[in-house]
Amino acid sequence: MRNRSLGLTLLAVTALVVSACSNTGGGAASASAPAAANPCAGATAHSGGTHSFPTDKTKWKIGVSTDVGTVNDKNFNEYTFNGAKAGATALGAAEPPVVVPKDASELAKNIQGFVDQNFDIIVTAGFNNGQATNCAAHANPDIWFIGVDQGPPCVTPDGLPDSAFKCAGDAKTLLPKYVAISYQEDQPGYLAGMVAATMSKSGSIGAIGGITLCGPCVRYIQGFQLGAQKVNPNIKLFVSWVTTSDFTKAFNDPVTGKNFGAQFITTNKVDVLFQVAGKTGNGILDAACDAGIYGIGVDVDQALSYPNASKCTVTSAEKKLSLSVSTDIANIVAGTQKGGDDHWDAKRDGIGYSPFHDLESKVPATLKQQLDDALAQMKAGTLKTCPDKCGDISTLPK
Amino acid sequence: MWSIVALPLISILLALVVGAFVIVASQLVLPGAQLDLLLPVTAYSALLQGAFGNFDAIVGTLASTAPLVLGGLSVGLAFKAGLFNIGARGQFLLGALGAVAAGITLAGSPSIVAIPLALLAGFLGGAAWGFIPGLLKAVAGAHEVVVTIMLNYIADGVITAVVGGPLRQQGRSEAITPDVGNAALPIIIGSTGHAGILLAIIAVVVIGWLLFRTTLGFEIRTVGANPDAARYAGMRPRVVTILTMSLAGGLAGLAGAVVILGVNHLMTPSFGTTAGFDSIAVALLGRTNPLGIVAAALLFGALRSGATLMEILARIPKELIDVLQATILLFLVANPVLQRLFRLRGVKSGLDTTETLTKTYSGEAVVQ
Amino acid sequence: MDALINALYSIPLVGLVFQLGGYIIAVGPNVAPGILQAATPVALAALCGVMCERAGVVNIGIEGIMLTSAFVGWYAGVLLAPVLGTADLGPFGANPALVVALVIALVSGVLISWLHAWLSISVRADQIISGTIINIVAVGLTGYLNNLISKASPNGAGAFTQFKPPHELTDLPVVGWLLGMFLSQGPIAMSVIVIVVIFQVLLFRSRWGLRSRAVGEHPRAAETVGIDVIRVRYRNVLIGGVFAALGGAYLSMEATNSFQQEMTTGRGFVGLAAMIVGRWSPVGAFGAALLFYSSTALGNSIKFARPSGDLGTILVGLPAQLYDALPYLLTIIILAGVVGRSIPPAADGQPYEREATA
Amino acid sequence: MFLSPFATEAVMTIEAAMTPEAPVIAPALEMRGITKRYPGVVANDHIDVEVRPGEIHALLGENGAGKTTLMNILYGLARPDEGVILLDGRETTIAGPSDAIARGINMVHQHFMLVPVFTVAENILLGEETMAGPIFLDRKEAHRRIVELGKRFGFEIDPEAKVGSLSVGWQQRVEILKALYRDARILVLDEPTAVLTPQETQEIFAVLRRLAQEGHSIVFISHKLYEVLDIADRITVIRRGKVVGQRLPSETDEDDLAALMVGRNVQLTVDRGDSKPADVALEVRGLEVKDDRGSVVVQGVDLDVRSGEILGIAGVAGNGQDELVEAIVGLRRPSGGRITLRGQDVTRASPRAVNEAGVAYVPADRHRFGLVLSFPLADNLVLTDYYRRPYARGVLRNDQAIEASAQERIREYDVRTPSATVRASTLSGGNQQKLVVAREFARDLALLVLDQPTRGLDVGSIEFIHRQTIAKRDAGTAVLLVSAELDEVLELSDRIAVMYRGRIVAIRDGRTADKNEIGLLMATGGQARAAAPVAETGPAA
Repeated sequence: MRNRSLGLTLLAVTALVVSACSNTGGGAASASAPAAANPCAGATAHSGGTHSFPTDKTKWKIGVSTDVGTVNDKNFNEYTFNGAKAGATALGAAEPPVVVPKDASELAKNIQGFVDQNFDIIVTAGFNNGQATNCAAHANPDIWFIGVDQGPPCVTPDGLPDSAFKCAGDAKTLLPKYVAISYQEDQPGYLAGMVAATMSKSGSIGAIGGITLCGPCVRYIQGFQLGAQKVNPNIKLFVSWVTTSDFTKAFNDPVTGKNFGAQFITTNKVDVLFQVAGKTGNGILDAACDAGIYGIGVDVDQALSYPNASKCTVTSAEKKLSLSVSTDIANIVAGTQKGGDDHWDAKRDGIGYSPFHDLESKVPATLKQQLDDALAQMKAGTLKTCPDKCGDISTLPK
Repeated sequence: MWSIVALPLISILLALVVGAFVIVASQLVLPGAQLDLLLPVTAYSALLQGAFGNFDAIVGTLASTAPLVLGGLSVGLAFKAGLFNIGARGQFLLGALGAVAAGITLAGSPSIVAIPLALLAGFLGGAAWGFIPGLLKAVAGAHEVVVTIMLNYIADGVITAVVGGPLRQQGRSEAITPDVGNAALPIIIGSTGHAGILLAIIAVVVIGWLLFRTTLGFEIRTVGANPDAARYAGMRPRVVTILTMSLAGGLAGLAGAVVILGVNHLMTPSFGTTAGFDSIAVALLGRTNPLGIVAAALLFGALRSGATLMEILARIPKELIDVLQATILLFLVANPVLQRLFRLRGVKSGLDTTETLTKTYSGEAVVQ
Repeated sequence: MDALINALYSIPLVGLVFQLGGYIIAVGPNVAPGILQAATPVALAALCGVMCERAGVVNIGIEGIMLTSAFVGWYAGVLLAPVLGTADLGPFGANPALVVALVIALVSGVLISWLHAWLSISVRADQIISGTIINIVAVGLTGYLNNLISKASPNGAGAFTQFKPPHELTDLPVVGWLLGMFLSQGPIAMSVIVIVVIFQVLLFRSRWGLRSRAVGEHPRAAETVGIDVIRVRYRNVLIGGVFAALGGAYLSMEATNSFQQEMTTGRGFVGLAAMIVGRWSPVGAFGAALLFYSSTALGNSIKFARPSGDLGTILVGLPAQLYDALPYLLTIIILAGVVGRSIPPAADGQPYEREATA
Repeated sequence: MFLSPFATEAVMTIEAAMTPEAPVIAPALEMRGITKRYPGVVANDHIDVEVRPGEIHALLGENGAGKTTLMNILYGLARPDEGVILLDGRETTIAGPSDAIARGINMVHQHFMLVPVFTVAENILLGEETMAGPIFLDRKEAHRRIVELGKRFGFEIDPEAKVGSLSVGWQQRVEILKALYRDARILVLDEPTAVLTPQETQEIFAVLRRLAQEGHSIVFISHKLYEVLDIADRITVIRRGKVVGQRLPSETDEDDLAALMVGRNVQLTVDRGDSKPADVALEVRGLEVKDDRGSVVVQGVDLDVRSGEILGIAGVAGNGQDELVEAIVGLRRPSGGRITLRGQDVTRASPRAVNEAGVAYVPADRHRFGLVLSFPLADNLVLTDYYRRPYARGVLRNDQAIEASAQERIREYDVRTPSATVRASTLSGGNQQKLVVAREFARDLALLVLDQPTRGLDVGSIEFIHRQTIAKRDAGTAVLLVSAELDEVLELSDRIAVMYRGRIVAIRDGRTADKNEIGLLMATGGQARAAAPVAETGPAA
């Protein structure tokens, strides 16, 4: 009996396969045209005509879709969420719900979830969300999207994400409500480098990145190198990466970070250490404290965000993730925000260095002035903070 | 019929009760949280709505189900041969890698060529990752559980190295592969219903056919149920072990290929998967039977798919799905207790055709 | 002398071995304390494995036990810090909240081990499935709660700090760096050495050890001499839970004072690998854990300070991933019996049913 | 506690008590009316046994007579359904091994309860540890006592030797030491000589006699007549769960005991008719086979089985029959010799090749080898030829053919089942065996190998299988029958080969064989009587 029904199923499915194959065959005929497969197949428009934004600004619905990982990652996810929260609070709107994908296959679905629920502003965190956000923005040109670390957007003339990376389309006009945030990481890196070279007595300083495959990490450290050399052309810079193979170890494993940092310090005898490694970096700061040397934080003021290491965190190279998100939200509601590349650099106060806090007394009085001068030059656009091959790891010492 | 579905159904219902309890209890331990006794209702109705609320939701559930069916078949097939494939995760990743590598190579070729070849590459990638533990088990008695766990970790490293290296798209500061182009699976239902759903159905039929209609399937089942009898009957348990693990790896690899070609279309080094461990739950809940696996995969696919809306509307973290999953398994495994509790007689637990999986942990080679 | 060394260096393979030895001696003292720290959670996981499997219970839920305890300890610290205060109690940066939280973490490890014991010993469920359930439930529950909790960014009760041994000790020739390695540690890392020694001695010299091993090798024989197999197995699994919990607590209360989702990152499984490579003995497992992280440390050292000569060319030429993957590869190689076959207790993983009821 | 030097006096008193004239003192152990039922079988049926202090008491019976069950009850490993146990005249309940040990009862199990990777000392200490303080073992003291104990009973043993590396004879000594270390008053030995060489046996006997002299009571379970006569002070014979007699060695001889043990019940007889032996189907020459532990258990067996005859192998279980059969059917690789089937060399052939050469095999352990209990009957009926036409077409199973043939065979072989789709595990033992028989008998065969084909079956099934076997013979198949049931061998065989310690020690004509003689040969290998003929080879007329 069961056997027979199995046979029937077999027949039915064979029929399905045959029809599917013929479908595919038909598809293939038309597929000879380039880029037949729409990379945005899953992204659909919300229901119910054109999206209308609430007139009462406390009624704005803001949602956050993070990158794979956790909300409290001391990184994109956390500060993006904090920024959205701050933006919502400023409006008097409800705290944004946050969706955390469990793996990469959920990224698009999470964004679509907010679209289907008629959210007004959807904030997505991290580079991995870039393609999905671009697609959703393309399908829903009447909803605002803020993509952190996704700029500048690279689109085809149709406004779809450009897999060939030719970037022939103009994102600003094609996707008028997609705000793709990017940061000039080499600028805060440069400032951090100046601090490191000033604070170093031995003339040896270090920088540790999470993984070589992280573009912003590379730019931070490239800036760091130039900044340090500006203060002390003879400075000896050691650069290392926690891992080449494991993203968890690179950004999510403070225990490994602490170990790695300790070994780095004892081997290279540095006395100032800059880390660009997320939560793994927290462990690196711990190692700096344990070794009695200075640590430099990244992204936010880590003397505050990671109090465990505040006693030795002399400053942090900040890119103001939360500020940029909350500012953009305010601008959107106010009607002044534009789509496209949303680049945050010194000119917009999108980057900076953190106060010295408890270590103020140890810092030479002249340093603050030098930093502010450098910041002013950055704003004026007269300071080169990244080598010509910006983002190319080969410029860094091995 | 009741004897087959009673235990899974009771387990699922009890797990939902436990989940509700967790939702309520967690409000008690959180500082400053308000107690909302109806939160479980809100959460579960959002979950249901997210999974089956409308056509798109249902299609989304189907798309989430497809890799779980393939993964469940992988684990289930291995169970049938008395093997515990805890390495579906690594095989999934290698399958995804194989598919993306083939996909970007064939991105400009006609779909009719590119898709089958990319799928085949995915299958082979996973099969290679299943062949290793199968071989080591057969010739040296290395327990497949430990070997596959180790291979899961090695798979992570391989992905990062390859995506960050040879497959990396030039000109971008982040490690990301190009798009698979024409190798992408066509959408056959709604907006997200890729052809992987069809592939999963085909796989169910093929594996069901293989297991119950072919002589090889009979050998696989005999080796799993009674390896001594298999040897007596002139079968070759070693060959069957290697073959089954490779096939199981291939199925998990196909799951990875389906996700890459049907959903993501490209790969980054942080491409991970929940499907690997979900597959174990699917296979166990589905009693290692292909049709049972479809039902179990639908359940977990719906949970995974509906969880997004649960997180948006009820603000319940997705990890609740893991809790539900583990609790279902817990009740299923503790079935002697359930049977006593619910006075179920003659109800079968589902894994009774397979001998204790830890049996060969002591490192004996498969009998010749 | 120099001539001799040069001569040795000139022989291809021998020269390399000498170079490697020289390199390790040069960097060893610097990295040794770090190796022990990195190895601590893995070693504790491995000890849990030895404790369970010596009595015949396979425990692949160690990862889950560690994760649970890491979370419970950290969050107990968060809740207790305002109540008990974080006044320094003296050594190791201990404070009342931290100490009580550690105890709670250990209790949580015992409780979740009890679940595994019940499923695998009393219910006689498949032990691997039971362990898998524990892993999934731990990831789910800790992730769920942490997700809710972390939105408020609470602070824990601090972390245990490392002991700073006096310079006179660590500056001693030859043994100085070894003393430094064992003494520049926090309380949990230091306790590992103590546990390993005591466990090793008890396992092979005490009544408890004799009975545990008998139950893992030949439970029927143990029962015929009047040993309660079920009780021995329960006891060992619960004690193993304490070890795993200590490993989890190390992550969130000594190495850091924070909890992150899935922060064990596979250390429980690597612990199992260490157990296998260490042939189910406490000292062996500990040694294997140290070996694993020595490999990582070597990989790091090569990044920081490239060794000179041929050795440098070879070591740098090896894929960097290899150093990270060594634990996994080594385990597979040993399981495959290519080198040094490792044989588990004979009744490992077999549910035990009393004959008397027949 | 150990017998101190002062105990010598006590021993003498006991010896005095043992003289026949002396009044009988309270037995050290008395088991009264012990009854134990297992589903479908009464293992012990109101058994009464008493063992006096300082006595070696033999329990004699065939395999499956219920001796081991009785001793498991004594040791607390099984509960009696009825009956009481008295120690020194006082009624006691024994709930488990620890109870038994506490009361001075120790058991040496047929399958040694030793941990191979432990040392001698560790094995002996286990459960009864000599401690130095509350935690640690006192190895020194333990070693001293073990060595001393060994010396007292006439052997020197290294307490640090790994048990797994010892010979079986020495393992046996370790088992006995283990009991003595616990100061056993009553020592039960279950088939202690089953795996020993004659020399080892004599050495162990010397130890046992010493023990008895020192006042220990010994229960000696065996089915070997001459050994029992050699060692026992008194003999209780058990057959089919009942005590059938009690003897003093002085009052009996091997013939008498064999008769008691085997019984002279009226047999269910099958008319076996006349055989018409044709060409030699199976030829075995100089076969040597090792068991799982690597000891040679089949030593130079020569055997011929002709088409159309039944060759029965009689022998006590564990004399190499299983290994012989497994070697013939390809499951075990011989370490020497040659097996030829109808002129074709199959010495190293795989099970499948042997099967395809026309050999069918009904294994002794049908649950382990013969059946897949979780599979439906139909699948079990094609377990060995599922891949052949008509059950398979290429890679595909032909479910219709499988189903049809299943129906037919179930009918033909009278398997009582509701349908062919139920699991084999739902059938009774008899029907399960019929299932195996139905599968193995169904095709044309060159050779049919039956290993314990009727063990544990009901009378109806036994008769059925016997008739089928004879029908197969009459159809011209060569049949090799191995059975521990002497009656079965006598009843079916055209020729009978007696196997003892891996050798064929005698071949007799099935119709004229004397049961007592065969029983004796089985039990002694002919060594006890010089008259026993040397092994004959080749067909006996």
